[in-house]
Amino acid sequence: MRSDRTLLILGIVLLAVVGAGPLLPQWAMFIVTIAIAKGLVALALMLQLRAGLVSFGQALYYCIGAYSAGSLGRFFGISDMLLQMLTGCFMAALIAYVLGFLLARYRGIFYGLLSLALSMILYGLLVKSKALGSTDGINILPSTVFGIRPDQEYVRHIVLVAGCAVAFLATLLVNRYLNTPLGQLAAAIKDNEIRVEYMGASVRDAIHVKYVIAAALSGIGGALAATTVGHIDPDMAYWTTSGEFIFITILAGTRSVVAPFLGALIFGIIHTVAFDISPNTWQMTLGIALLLVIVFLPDGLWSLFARRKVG
Amino acid sequence: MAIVLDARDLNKRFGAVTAAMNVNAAIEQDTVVGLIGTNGAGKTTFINMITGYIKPDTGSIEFRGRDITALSPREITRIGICRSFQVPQLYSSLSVFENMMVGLGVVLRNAGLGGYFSRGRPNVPGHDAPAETVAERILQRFGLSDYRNKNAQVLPGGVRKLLDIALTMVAKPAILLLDEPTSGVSAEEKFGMMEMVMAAVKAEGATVLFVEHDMEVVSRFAERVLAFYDGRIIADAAPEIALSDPEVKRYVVGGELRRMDEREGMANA
Amino acid sequence: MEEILTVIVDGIIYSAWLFVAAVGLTLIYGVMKIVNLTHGSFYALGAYAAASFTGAWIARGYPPMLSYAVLLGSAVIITLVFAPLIERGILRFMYAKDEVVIMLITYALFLILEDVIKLVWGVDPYFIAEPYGLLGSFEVGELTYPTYNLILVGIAVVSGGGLTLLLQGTRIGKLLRTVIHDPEVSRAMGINVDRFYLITFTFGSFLAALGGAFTAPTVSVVPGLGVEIIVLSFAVIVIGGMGSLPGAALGAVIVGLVRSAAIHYAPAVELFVIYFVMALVLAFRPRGLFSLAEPRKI
Amino acid sequence: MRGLSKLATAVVAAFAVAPISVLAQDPAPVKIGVVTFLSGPGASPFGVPARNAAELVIELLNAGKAPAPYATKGYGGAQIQTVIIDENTSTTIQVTEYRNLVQRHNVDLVIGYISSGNCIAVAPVAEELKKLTNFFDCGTPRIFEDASYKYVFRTSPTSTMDSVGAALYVKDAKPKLKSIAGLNQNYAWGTDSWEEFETAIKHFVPNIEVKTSQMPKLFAGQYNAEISTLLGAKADVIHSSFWDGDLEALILQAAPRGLLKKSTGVLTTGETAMWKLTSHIPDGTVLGARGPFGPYAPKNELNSWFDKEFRDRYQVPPTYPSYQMAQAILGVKTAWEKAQAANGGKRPSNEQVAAALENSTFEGPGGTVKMANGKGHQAIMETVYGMSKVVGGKMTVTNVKRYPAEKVNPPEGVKGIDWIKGGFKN
Repeated sequence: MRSDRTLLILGIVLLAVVGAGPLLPQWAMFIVTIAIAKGLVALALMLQLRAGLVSFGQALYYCIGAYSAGSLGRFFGISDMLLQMLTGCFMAALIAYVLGFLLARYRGIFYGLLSLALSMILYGLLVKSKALGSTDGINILPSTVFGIRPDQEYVRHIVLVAGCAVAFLATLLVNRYLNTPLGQLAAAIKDNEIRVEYMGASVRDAIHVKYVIAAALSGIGGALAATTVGHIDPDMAYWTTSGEFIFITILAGTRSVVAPFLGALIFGIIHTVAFDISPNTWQMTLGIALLLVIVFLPDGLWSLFARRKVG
Repeated sequence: MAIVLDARDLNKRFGAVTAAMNVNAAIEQDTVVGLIGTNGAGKTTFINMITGYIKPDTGSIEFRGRDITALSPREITRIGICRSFQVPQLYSSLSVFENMMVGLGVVLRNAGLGGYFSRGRPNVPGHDAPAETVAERILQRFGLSDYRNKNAQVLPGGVRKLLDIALTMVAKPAILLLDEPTSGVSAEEKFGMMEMVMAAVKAEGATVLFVEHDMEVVSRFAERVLAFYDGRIIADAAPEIALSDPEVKRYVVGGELRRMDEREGMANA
Repeated sequence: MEEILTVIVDGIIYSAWLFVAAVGLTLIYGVMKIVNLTHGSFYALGAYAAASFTGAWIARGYPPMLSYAVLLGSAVIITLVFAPLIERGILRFMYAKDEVVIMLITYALFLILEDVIKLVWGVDPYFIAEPYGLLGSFEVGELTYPTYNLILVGIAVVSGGGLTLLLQGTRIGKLLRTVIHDPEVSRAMGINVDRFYLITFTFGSFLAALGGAFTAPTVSVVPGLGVEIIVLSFAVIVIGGMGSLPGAALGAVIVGLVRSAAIHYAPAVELFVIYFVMALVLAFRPRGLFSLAEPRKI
Repeated sequence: MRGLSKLATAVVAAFAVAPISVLAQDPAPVKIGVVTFLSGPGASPFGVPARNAAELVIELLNAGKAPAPYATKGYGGAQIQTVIIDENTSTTIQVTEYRNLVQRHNVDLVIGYISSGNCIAVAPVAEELKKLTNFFDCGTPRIFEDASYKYVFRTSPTSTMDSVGAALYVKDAKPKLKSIAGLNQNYAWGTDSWEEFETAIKHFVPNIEVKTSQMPKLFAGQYNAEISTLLGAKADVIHSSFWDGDLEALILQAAPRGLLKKSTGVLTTGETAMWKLTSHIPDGTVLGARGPFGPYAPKNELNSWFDKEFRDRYQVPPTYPSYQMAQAILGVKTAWEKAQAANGGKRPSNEQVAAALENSTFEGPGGTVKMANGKGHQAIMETVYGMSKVVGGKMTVTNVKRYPAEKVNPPEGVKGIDWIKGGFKN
């Protein structure tokens, strides 16, 4: 029944965003869309976090998603954002499937650091690739939906709605997965791998699956961010980007699949606010905000919205 | 009776230590076998070899005529050999009920019933009832219903042991290996606990091997005793015979008595 | 031949610098299991403090030869100002939390310190090149190197050797190792674990500050100095095996030599060679080169 | 909970910003969004000098204290206000903040961006939001070579000019040039600069030998190994487009090893470091200022005014980022007032200002700026190089050579690198 409530919340959020969209100023729509993109990556981190795994390199798949979308436009002239997100999702999942065989053997800090190394290697490769604009990155074609280029007035809203719809769908699927026996192994794996094996389940396979799903989500996020921002660059794979995602995930809490999106939105707002109230010391503002959340809301912002779990 | 588990000439060395030497044991269907011996005599090693946690250097293990020596713990569990642990292995962040449900989920999944697209509440194979019902039933048999929603990490020692054993039942094991089911349980509770466990196990119908230090418990519940010493089996017979065997007396029971005195001593101290 | 020699010398110099920069990180992780991102902040703080104090020292016309002592002193002072404050003031309340959460806390502190530095020192660069040139230079083949580089090598050897002796040889070391092995039991044994944590954190941070202080004369001390060092140090100690001193040393040497070889023979790949080595090592030694074997679970 | 309440107050503060800043003034003030590095490694060499210049020039303009032709107060009599944003973040956040500037702070125009990546990313957004945007520093030629814009301008020359100018100067100053080597940061600016310089010098000195091209990681800070390789290479000339802390670290680490004595250094952005590191730069090092700025600025009233005011306020001489910022503000002022005049004295629209700025020519502290390239959106200027010479402990530049704009900038519609490869055909 917990899942039903999640769906309900999700549905309301979706309707709210789609409905309120036109009322929002464009800059706000933009922030929300970016929040959804980053929220998808945070959701990916949450999946791994539930199994006790923290990736310091999730930006790898965020970046792969973004560059898949970008290449689609640059080399094939395809600017349909849904197609871009699909490609981003697929490419990320594909690469994650391969790397997963390696990563699934790792736990704790080493899982995090190996993924960090991998994302930094991608960063290096992109910096060296002139065709993709090196560090300056490349602009990607203005988004279209089903081949139609929305009018300037509405494009933000269209992108927002499309992004929402995809994110909504993805989250539903993830939520369903979390309620399958495999999904529910997460906590078990975190608690006691030996017992999991002695119950006849393969920890490695379970983690591999999680890893691929996480990558797919991040890929979608990256593609969405790319088509929203209209520009991609290697920094999307840099370790600080991964750090930002972990920031968001912890900020949000891992209780609900909705939390990451909330976290991403609030992160975006904090960032903008920090820029406004202290352009010269926004990092400090950001740091303090993070400290306050960790100290006063140990279960993340979500705990403001959900009752404490029993037991 | 039919042999379900056949261990032949198992040998295992850890460096200088001999953990198993020419261990031979054929276990018949539906018997209850007690494994005795002082610490380091090779009981747990024997169990670890059967469940694939340790591979023997030489020798083979057959389950219903199938060689399982090379299989992983996971595969061995899947074919119906389950074990409990000296130190309970629980999902400490989950409630007792959730612990059961995770296990049942795995069973469903291995049976191809818990996949991403499977709908509804299918019956758990071997239990012919939906997971929730099975969980409740097993918890009830082990007297754990009252703890249903408690987090595993806050459970008292005895209850942890019970849950650890209850978790092995979800897969409907053909062979159940209990590694010191009553360790850490006070002398008074021991019998009650074993009664309950054995009743539950019998209800589910399984061959049982259990490691036990308390000879009274052994003679009360075991139909057959394997006495280990220094990696070898020095006696393999019915309890009354095995326990009166002079070698066993010298190397095992005596040791046990001493050990128990010590334990009492510690308890009083 | 000539060139190989150069590669080695360059490699050693860079390794020494890396080791000094990274060893504190591995110490803190080894003892406290904290992935400490403020390490970068302390590196930067050390550099800034050194720049200010040594700058003043030189400007006042005091004996320049003593400026090395001033570099050292500034590292000590700045660490004593910030490290205990952070450990006692914030971190110690967090030890109960997840490794990741603690790491995030240090990330937050890192962000804050970045701006603290900016507020204290502004954004203009500081230069204190005097100590760099002061000792003249030595020749390798036909190449000249500032003798100053040998100081870094010296510091690396001393700090590495010193720590090893401390851990292996002394009573404190023994106690510390028990703390590493099991903080709870150590507490029960009446060891003052909190004090050990405070000392470890302070000393580890001091090593970072020391690295910064002795790098200051060779660079321009500017904002953002501490960012790059973090992930670099991580690469080093991960390759070696987190929490292992010899590991950190080996990691530094490997990275140093590989990098300098890359620069001499394949300049273009220098950018990601370090992470490549890191990934490679982890792929074959999942816990780093000097990893401790995992304990048997049942 | 406290975390939340803090958040709440902060949010309120943020969204209060817009109303507050619209003060009742007559005529309504012109609001300029200024984006530059306030933190990180880009702050000290570029960001902060540029911000200082912006604050100084805007204050003087508002007070009407600038010399002709900029004597009128503010922009066409309207006071200038600024919203300053830190550029030191990911591109995603930069685009977000740009949208905030335009749509929340409702700025009238945006002047800023040092990072080429940010320029490339922001340009199409500016176009989407129809907001006049002037890039004051970023060097990449790609912006107007890969696309054309209506609202986007750059009143500073591209990196092509720096590289070609450097090559020309080396050719003139080193008749017996045999070999070169490169030391550039491993990212777009560094690799592009090297490619342009290498191609150009190969054209001027056909059988020149390229000893090595070092590409250390951006902000690596430790260059012993690179310096060793370069010492070993024994090239006549070492080209480096290093900037910021990297440039300074390089100079500091090269000095005791005599690198720049053994080989002549060509530091295309050397001017930002020349005052700070006077004693470490050997005489005869070629220093660039990305145009006729700082020591290379022409002797005219505008320059002496700017130079004096800047020194008086900040006690340091203005470096090229300061010049470029001043130039960007004055360029827009010229266009703004031209458009206002054409608009019958009424406040001009962004479109009108853009139209006026297109293909315009104006005077900055660095001399004449022609918006000649990129369909009239990209500035070209003369460029200047010289050699360092320390006289009585003071840094000066000797045998300064000036190259007219047309000689160092590609003709309209031709890509810089193609122009160089094609042998500079106009």
